Amino acid sequence: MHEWALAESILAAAEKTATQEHLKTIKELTINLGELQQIDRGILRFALKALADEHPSFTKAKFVFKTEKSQFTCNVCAHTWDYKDLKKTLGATEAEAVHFIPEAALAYVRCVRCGSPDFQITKGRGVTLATVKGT
Amino acid sequence: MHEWALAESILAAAEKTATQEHLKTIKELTINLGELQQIDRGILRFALKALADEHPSFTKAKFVFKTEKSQFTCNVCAHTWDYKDLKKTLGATEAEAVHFIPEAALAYVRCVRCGSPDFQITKGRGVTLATVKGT
Amino acid sequence: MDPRPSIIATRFARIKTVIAVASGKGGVGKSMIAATLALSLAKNHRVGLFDLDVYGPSAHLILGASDLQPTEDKGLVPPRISNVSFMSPVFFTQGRASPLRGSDVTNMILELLAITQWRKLDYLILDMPPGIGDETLDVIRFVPNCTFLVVTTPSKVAMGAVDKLLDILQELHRPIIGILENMATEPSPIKDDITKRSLRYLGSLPYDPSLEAALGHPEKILTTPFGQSLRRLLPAIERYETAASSNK
Amino acid sequence: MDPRPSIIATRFARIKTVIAVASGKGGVGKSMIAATLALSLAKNHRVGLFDLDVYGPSAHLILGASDLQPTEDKGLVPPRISNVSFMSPVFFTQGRASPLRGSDVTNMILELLAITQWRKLDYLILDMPPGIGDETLDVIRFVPNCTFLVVTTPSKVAMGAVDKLLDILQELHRPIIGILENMATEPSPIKDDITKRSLRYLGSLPYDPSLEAALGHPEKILTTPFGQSLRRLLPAIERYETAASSNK
Ligand SMILES: Nc1ncnc2c1ncn2[C@@H]1O[C@H](COP(=O)(O)OP(=O)(O)O)[C@@H](O)[C@H]1O
Ligand SMILES: Nc1ncnc2c1ncn2[C@@H]1O[C@H](COP(=O)(O)OP(=O)(O)O)[C@@H](O)[C@H]1O
Ligand SMILES: [Mg+2]
Ligand SMILES: [Mg+2]
Ligand SMILES: [Mg+2]
Ligand SMILES: [Mg+2]
Ligand code: NI
Ligand code: NI
Ligand SMILES: [Zn+2]
Ligand SMILES: [Zn+2]
Repeated sequence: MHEWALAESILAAAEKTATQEHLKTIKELTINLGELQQIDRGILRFALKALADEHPSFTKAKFVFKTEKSQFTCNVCAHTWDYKDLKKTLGATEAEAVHFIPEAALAYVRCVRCGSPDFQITKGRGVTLATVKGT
Repeated sequence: MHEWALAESILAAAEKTATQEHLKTIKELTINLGELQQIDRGILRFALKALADEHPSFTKAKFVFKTEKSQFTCNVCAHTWDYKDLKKTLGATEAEAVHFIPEAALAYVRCVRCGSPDFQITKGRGVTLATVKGT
Repeated sequence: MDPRPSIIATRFARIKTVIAVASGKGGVGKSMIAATLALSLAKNHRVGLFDLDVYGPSAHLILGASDLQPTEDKGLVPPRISNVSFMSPVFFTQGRASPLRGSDVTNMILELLAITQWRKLDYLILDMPPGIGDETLDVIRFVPNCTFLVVTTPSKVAMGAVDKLLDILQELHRPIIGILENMATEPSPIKDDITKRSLRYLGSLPYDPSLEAALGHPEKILTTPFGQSLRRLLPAIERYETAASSNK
Repeated sequence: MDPRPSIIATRFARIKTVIAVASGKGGVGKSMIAATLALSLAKNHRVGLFDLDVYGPSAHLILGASDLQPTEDKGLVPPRISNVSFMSPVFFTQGRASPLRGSDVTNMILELLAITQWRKLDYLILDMPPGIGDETLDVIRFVPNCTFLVVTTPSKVAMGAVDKLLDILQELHRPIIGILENMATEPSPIKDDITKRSLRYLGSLPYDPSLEAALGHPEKILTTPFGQSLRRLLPAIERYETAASSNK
């Protein structure tokens, strides 16, 4: 249920955008979910709806989720790989740590080609707010 | 004359590319010069030509320089500015330090809008090798 | 858009005072002081301790917090140890090395700031890493109303790094509670410099050979000469807070 | 394409041995040991010292190198002090605070690796910062044939951070000369751990109250109990090098 905290941050960010763009009623939020964080869409949607209900400008908002595929790039050998490869090596505890803090992956994962721990999370890390539509 | 050291690195990088791409004779190198580093083109060209002369595959190489305008972006207020603004506040010693190590700018320069030292060099930092043409 | 910065103010809304125990220099006793300060204040305040040293987290070793984990309740709720709400990167790295680049450090800190539910606190103590890198810049940028307690030793080498942190904090007009001199010698070689900067010299803590044996045992730490000296300096720290709030 | 990494091997071609004095932990004496090691070796070898601690550079304070600057000759030639070729970020920041993000640190280090003309050296000593951040990852990635001299104190808190660095170095099969215990106590609480890792315990250096007064005076440092103890450990360090080269 830490998805609740993320839902709060999404609505706070949307509110900020709404103020900047003089939107009074929010119709749609598009939210990118980075594959690495393995967010539970059901819980996130539930939290967003519950929070939106308490918010006059968000009561009618639709929430659109898009998954951003993950990509890891080795700084040493430039090899790239994705969550599929990474998942095999993560136990349940490690996977949960990465769910909370995606950078925990750097403690557990190594480049599948050269074994280096020096790699970047180049795509699909976490939650971002892609678009805010309203009037 | 530290441009000589940079010329050496450019030719070493070009050689690496040439090997990878099975080029035997290099015809043209395009080199991007980030504005922040204020490279002396005359000296750099002189060094490149002198080094190329000793290198069978580079003797006929043409060197094309392009300047990449600089841009600084404040991490706090998102304001952007460029070398023109920055130059006003740098003394001769500071400017020389930035010529050697562009990141020295972070010790001397502040966001022109909010005064923060927490900014990024988003464009035009230093020397990059853009293209290697040959046969 | 990164949604995390937008929620931090909410997470900190019910925290009265945030104190970053910082130095610029490593090994001067930041973690010892941060942890011991948290333990002392927790005797009659609601206190949190947040270890921000992602490469060399130490607070859990000092507190003896080995088998703790945060619980989930609309975010992560820090576990409590010796009456202190405690959050640390070790909960996620399980003591493994964290070879992080700067941008990873920023992401880790931002994520923890966004999802940690500190709830109501009188004090949140931040145990800072050395340097003026991503962690320090992120605290300056993201943590609302952060005050700084700067730690040094009497050594010229330590003051070399500490001076740079003070330069930045003073340039940015950040509230500095004062400077604490750890493993002090007599007479203090740094008092003058601090006065010249118009900063407060909060006092000194002795080199205490009994400290090592007390590591991992909160109650013992409080009874060491080090712990007792720090306790005597609490009024000076609390006085600053009172002065700061009456200036508002 | 970034041209800088391509030239580093050339810059290091005439350096016989590179020793990174590292720890993971701050304040354990890395800079004292790196500088003193450089000074000792310089008595009968060609030696360079490269300060890689961009936030808290200390080597110049220890060497008393105040008014030095590199000279330009097909790159930057490090100035010499007490027979040591010395390169430091302070030459470019003039003692001002350097609030750098991780990617800036990497850029600064790469630039210095690419343009510094060390020429012919028997030893290049790297004074490392704490942590396993950009500097450490960059040295692992970019510095050819780097060996590691790992420094710790006997404290549990120090070993907590040092263990993480050792984990990474051993996982990556990097050559570790051994572990040096600074400000040692008797009996050593860390010897066993080191043996279990199949690493070499190089010896211990005493806590030396006379060191502070010697800072900035290279000749004095060498005559302190600290300096003399370190000198006695040189054969153990050089023995490693000989073993390593005969293995090639
Ligand atoms: N006053 C003191 N007396 C004796 N040892 C101390 C004292 N303060 C700190 N230490 C020890 O010094 C080392 C560095 O302290 P630590 O709190 O880890 O520093 P930092 O967090 O600044 O890196 C640790 O081994 C710690 O136990
Ligand atoms: N053996 C020793 N005896 C006494 N003081 C020491 C000793 N080694 C280091 N110091 C002092 O301890 C402090 C930390 O040393 P330093 O070399 O700066 O550590 P690091 O580079 O690991 O951060 C400095 O003030 C230094 O002068
Ligand atoms: Mg610490
Ligand atoms: Mg850092
Ligand atoms: Mg040091
Ligand atoms: Mg760093
Ligand atoms: Ni969750
Ligand atoms: Ni030049
Ligand atoms: Zn790899
Ligand atoms: Zn700004």
